[in-house]
Amino acid sequence: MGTVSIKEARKAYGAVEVLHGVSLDIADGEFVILVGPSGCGKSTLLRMIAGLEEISGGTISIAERVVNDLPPKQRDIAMVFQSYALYPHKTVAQNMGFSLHLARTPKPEVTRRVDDAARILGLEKLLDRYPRQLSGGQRQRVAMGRAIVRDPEVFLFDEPLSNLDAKLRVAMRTEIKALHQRLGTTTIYVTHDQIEAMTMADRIVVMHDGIVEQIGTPLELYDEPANLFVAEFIGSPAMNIVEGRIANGQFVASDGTVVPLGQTRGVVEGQAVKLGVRPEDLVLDEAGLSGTIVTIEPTGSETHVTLTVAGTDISGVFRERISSRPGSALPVRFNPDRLHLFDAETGARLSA
Amino acid sequence: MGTVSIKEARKAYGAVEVLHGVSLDIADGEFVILVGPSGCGKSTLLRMIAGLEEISGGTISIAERVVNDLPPKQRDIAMVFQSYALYPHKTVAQNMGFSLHLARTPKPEVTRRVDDAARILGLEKLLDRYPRQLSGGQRQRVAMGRAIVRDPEVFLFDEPLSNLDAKLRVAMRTEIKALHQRLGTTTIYVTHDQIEAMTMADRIVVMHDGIVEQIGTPLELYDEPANLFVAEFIGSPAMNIVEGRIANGQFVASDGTVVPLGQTRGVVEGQAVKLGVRPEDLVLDEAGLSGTIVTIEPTGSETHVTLTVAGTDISGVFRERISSRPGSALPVRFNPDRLHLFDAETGARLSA
Amino acid sequence: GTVTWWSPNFHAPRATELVEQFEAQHPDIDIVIEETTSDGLPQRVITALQSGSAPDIIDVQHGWIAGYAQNGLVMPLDDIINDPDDFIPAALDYVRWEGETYGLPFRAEGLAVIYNRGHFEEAGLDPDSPPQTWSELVDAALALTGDGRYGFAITGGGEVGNTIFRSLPFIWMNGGSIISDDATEATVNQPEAVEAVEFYTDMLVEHGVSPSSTLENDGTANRRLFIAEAVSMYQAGQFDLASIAQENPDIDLGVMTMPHPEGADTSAILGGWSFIVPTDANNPEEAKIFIEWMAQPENMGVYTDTFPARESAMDMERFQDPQLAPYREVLPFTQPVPTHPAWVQITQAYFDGIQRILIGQQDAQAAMDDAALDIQDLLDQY
Amino acid sequence: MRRSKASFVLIYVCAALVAAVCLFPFLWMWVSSIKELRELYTIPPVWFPAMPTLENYRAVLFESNVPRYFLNSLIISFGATGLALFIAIFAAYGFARFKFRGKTFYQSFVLIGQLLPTAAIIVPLFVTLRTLGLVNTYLGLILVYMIITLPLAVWMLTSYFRSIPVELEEAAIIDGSSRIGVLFRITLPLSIPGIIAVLVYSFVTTWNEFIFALTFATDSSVKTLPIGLAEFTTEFNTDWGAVMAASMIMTVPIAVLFLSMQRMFVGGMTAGATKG
Amino acid sequence: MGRISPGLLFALPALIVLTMLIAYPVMYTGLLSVTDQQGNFVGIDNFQRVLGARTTPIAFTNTLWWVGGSVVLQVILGTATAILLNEKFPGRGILRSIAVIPWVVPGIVAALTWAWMFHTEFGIINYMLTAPGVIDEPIGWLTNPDTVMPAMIAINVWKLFPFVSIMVLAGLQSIPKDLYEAARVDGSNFLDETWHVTLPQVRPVIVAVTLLLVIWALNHITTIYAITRGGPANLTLITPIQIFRLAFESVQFNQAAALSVLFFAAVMVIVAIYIKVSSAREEKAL
Ligand SMILES: Nc1ncnc2c1ncn2[C@@H]1O[C@H](COP(=O)(O)OP(=O)(O)OP(=O)(O)O)[C@@H](O)[C@H]1O
Ligand SMILES: Nc1ncnc2c1ncn2[C@@H]1O[C@H](COP(=O)(O)OP(=O)(O)OP(=O)(O)O)[C@@H](O)[C@H]1O
Ligand SMILES: [Mg+2]
Ligand SMILES: [Mg+2]
Repeated sequence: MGTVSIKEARKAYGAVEVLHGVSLDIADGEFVILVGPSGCGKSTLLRMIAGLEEISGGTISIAERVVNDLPPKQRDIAMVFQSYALYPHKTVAQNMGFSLHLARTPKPEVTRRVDDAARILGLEKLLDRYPRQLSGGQRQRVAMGRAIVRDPEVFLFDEPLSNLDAKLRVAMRTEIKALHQRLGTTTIYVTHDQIEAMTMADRIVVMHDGIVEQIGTPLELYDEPANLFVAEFIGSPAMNIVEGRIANGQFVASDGTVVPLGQTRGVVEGQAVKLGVRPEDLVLDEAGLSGTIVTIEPTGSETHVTLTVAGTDISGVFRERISSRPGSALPVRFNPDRLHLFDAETGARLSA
Repeated sequence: MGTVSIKEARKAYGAVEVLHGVSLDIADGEFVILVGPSGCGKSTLLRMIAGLEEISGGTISIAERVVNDLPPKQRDIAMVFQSYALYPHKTVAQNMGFSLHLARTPKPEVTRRVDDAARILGLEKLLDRYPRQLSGGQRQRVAMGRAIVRDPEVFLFDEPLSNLDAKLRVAMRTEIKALHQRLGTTTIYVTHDQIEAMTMADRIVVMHDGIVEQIGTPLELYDEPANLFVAEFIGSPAMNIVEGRIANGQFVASDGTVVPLGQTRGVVEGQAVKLGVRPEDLVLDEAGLSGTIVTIEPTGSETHVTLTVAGTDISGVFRERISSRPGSALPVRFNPDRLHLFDAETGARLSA
Repeated sequence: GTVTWWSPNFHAPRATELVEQFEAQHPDIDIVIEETTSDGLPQRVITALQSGSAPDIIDVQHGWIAGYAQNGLVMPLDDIINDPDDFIPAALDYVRWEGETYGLPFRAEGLAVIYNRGHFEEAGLDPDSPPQTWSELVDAALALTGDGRYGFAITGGGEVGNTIFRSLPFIWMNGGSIISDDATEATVNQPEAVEAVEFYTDMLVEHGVSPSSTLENDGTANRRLFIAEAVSMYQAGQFDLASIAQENPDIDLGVMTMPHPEGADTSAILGGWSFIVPTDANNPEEAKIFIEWMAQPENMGVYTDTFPARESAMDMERFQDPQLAPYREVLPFTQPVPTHPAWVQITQAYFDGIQRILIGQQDAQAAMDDAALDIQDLLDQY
Repeated sequence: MRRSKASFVLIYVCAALVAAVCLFPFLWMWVSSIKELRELYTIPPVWFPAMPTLENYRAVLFESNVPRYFLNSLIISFGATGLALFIAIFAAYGFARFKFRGKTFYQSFVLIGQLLPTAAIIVPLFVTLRTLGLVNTYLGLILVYMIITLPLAVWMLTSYFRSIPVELEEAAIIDGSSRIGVLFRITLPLSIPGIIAVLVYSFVTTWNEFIFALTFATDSSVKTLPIGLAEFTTEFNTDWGAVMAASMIMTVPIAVLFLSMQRMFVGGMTAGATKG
Repeated sequence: MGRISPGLLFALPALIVLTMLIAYPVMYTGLLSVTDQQGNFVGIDNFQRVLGARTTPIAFTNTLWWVGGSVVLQVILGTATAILLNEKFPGRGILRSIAVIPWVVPGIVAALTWAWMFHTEFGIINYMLTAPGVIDEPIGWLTNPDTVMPAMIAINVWKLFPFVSIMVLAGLQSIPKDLYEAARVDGSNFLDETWHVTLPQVRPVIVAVTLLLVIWALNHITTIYAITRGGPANLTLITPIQIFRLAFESVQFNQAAALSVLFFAAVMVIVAIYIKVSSAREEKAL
């Protein structure tokens, strides 16, 4: 039963508290992804679950057992470290097989599982190398392999794919999902990759400065961010925010531009609000708001454009190749059904 | 004059040759991005340019001077290491200021430049910390800071943003571009991030197993990949490849499905070819080819779908939210103007 | 029972021989010899005595015994000294402490002067009538000095004992002493003593007839210089004769007693070795039986390296070598050093004074005045 | 990259200097060991003997106790070094990787045996050994040498262990290793240069120790080489040739042993292990 | 916490062995220092006596010189040699084992060999200087008040700097290569690298080595005792030799014990301060 339950967990380094009471319940077999800005405490939380970091407050339970004082060995977890932490004096194969070896798994079984993992990770030809003879991405894959050869209660992955190229990353993503489906092991996964987060997670936990901002399924977070922070953090390029107020059931930006709203549940006439528009919800429309191009960056599949609309710099992502130059006009419309409204003061979501 | 010219550079570790003759000319002030699968030799090439790795063959010149035997100090380069290589006994500020200190820059000037860099990187509050007290992303930013405080002939960046969250990464991208515009310093940049590569580079160099596959501007690579490898490597999700042959100026897949082609320059009737279709060039079309959904992954802004079309698993990226379940049918059409044809044997691009 | 005997390595070969004889006569007593080395011997003996797990018999130098006796570490042996009058009186004086005799002396010797007859001839001196008095000594030394060669080597380095044995006799000959007989007063700065000290140190300081390395030289170093023919005369014991003969057989050796002031007698410190029985010995009774046997003239005469400590053993053939004559001659003039509890510290203070003179820090009077202050301090503690 | 000529020259000049300083007295010893008696002390000194002789070596090897003492020394030095290293590895690991109350005190305590002058402790130490019944035994000397070798081993190993990245140990713990397992499978293999250094120095320290050996080993069945050296000295004479020959016999094997072990000073032990 | 910390548990065997060996000697010394030869309690008499002796302050000053001179030079020379031995060049292996030789040579033999080489008349050193005419007169290295202590220190440095070099060399092995690379890219030359990467990285080793050297120097007898016995005129008399003389030459165990206790206390204070300061810095910088 690989449930993980974290209650009001706190962590302080000396006088600096970096986790201010994090609560999180993870069901058995769930795939939870932690996201949040650099330095918000993700690794710290993982390390506390693993038992590598003392818990300054609160409790952490694994499989319904409080593990606060249990050494890592007894928690039955596998972890991929952000810094790899490969054994420099062991070959790739030895690195990956070490935990099995410790568990007195029979040799042939170890070889089989290491070979399996190596195949998944594309490390077959490197099994006899030492870490110092590997490239950065190869090292990261070994770190990954060390975890996936095992069959623990809980997997903890700390940015396991950050140093891999896009193609390999997509492949690895599929492999990890397949692995998860096959083993059904509870997994806690830290990533900075939006696509990874959105496509792999059962639930995403958004952290910020040592607290949890929101927990939900990927689409919940994307479609109904609980507050400005989540709204801006999830999705890339980030959601555009326009300041203004509600007038006549419409949004009026500070410069007077009027944006019609699809629905206005939860807002009060005259209230100061912030309007959130995702870049992909900008639609090219000759009849739309007037915008001026600031920068224009084709990415191949899309075109990223920064425009000045309603006195604000707004980024848009268009499927179309746009050949206009910076400075030229580009009229756009905000898709009224996909707008987000937030309280200007608290940042809390207003409309559903 | 920060030109960098690499001629037939080779690198062997003992008997293993990892770079098989790489040639590359970089103009002064150019921003060149190296991409390629993990382990293809990108870091090795950077390290050879920096003078950290002996050159087994060929020559490397910086500013028109052959530097093969020059120590790093005399090459006037700044580098961000993939492994960070922070000085553990120096604070963040000392880490960043070290090169200036060595260059006998006056104290106030050092402070100013370090503070500037810290502000750009969001490290202001961490200046007195030691590396071990930082999170992974914070460390990476310090590594970045160590390079950008300087004003060298050439910047070498080895995956400088891989551990940062999407939002910070976008911000940093902008900062690096601004820095590059301001200083005009020749920059060689390794990344796995497609968007980074596409939006930042003047030219992209695609490497593979120690050779250069193609060099070109981002859109050249995206729109006219020289071969199958580049086609599949650039763009994420990767381009779909369907095997078949040319018949009647149309593409006929192995299973008989017929795909109309926009143009057929360069192909011969009956030739065995591979058809390349980018995921975003799939269009939902009731009248299109019949496809069966294998997996379906909403990412928020888009929906990634894997379908079986023409007997092949093909991935498509749609702006639409698709609510069908795996197993159900999804008829699609390939945008005929954006198809790519490659020789089935050599993998070389056929149509323009 | 078993008797454990610590015998130094230079005595041990003969010890083995004698033990065989003894055991033949006393089948019930088993003597086990443990060889000691002269390096670190004092520490080792003291550690054994002090820690209470000592052997039954130890060979030690006469001079060390007073210290052991005052700490109650050794047994009185009066009951086995059968014929006290036969012993060299100075030897017994040495090992006596508050009326009881704590050691049985078996070996005795004094220093004389060894000289290079060849050098004498080269310098126009008569090797057959070596200098008798202090002034003759200085004259001869001056005549012998020159060309990298030194007439008379004194010691100024090494263990304290080296310099005490070589300089204190000069003080005695001159009628002085280091401390008064009743051990209440430091007398080392009195004119007789100072004059003698000055005479001794002037060999280097004033006349330069002692090598410039004097401050680092002990008796052994002087012998080496003599062997290297860089020194023509030096004070030495009879044990040096064999070494010289072996290492430089070309030297034509002469021996004379130490020169004395006009009208005074020669003198020397009595050196030598005694047996002791530690208080904590396991088998003191049988140890005493063995020592008593060893003290018999015929055994003592065999065992000693130099001369035996009793007159009756002197008749043995091995003591009749003519070269040894001056050493026999000097024996009656030998004296023990005072058995004061602080004697070692006193000699150290004195020796420091000598060294101060030799390095030119102070003149003899000033140095001895300082030494006297230190010595008086030590005396006042008892 | 490749080193310039100038720096090579500099390196060799320094190397020659170090070699000269280290070797000079040693060469003098060697030259003395093959001199005849009368050539030992001459003015001026003789550089090289006219008639080199191996007589001293013959005497040392066949006519003295040195071979037997060599064996004793081997046993005692190996025993003392092995025991010290074994105990010290644990202690050093405890000091390097854990925080606990009074750590500084315990760390200083390890030094205590060396803070008291030898002269002060030798007698009571003898009593201690006698109480334990260990006078004149190998074990007795081996134990006593802990006083000398433990401080060295504990302090040095502590600092070597500290330089191994903690993440590696954490990884091993996550992999299911016990603390001891971590120590022996991760920390120790990565500290091999340190272990070698400590091993050599502890070994040599005990190999050359004189005062304790002199006092606690009075029987020739346990006497060690330094006592053997002292045995060439009699009351007023020292057989210098023999002492020098015996010293060579004591010294050279260890230098050769170290020559074979210095290969294990492999640089960049932790390369590729972590990022940061 | 009722539980004994695992760290202490690890240290326990060492602490037990040492306690077993050292407990009685410590008590015994303490007891001796306040009693007389008959075992009667005499209070601080012994302390007064040793403190009153004229040699005590002399020995104390000499000890400071001796320890300071020896340790500073040992650490500097040793570290420099370690850095040299860490460079790659043909013959490095041989040089490394040559560098342990001074330590391997038995202490007494080394001391006497040096004494022999320094000897005014017999000494090879004077011969080498006078023969080519560098100096006219042989120098009395061991007899001249100005040279005798430096000569002793030189011998001690010779004997122990290899210890520093091998220990530091071992420490150098675990410095990550990429730090040097980073420093090189940052524009550092060899000296900068040494100062900013090598030394800070081996600092813990140097700290430990220095501590051991200080203690050894404080307690070192062999070299000086074998060569000068503290002379001439107490110029090289250091406290441990004074104690040794008191105990084994003068058989004044009580005074020796008193002086030992004083010495022990002084050393303990030095060591405690040193450990506190260095570990405080360690916590910060590691
Ligand atoms: N010391 C070495 N010995 C042998 N092979 C090595 C050594 N160092 C690197 N390699 C190999 O050289 C190849 C190129 O390595 P490099 O670090 O340049 O890759 P990379 O392109 O930077 O990859 P990544 O994106 O994973 O960082 C890799 O396959 C790697 O395994
Ligand atoms: N030893 C320490 N002392 C003080 N602060 C620390 C220490 N270790 C980490 N921190 C701080 O704790 C915070 C959380 O660190 P953590 O490593 O958990 O961040 P993270 O969310 O994993 O970030 P990243 O995405 O950059 O890896 C950071 O701000 C970091 O600076
Ligand atoms: Mg992290
Ligand atoms: Mg790389």
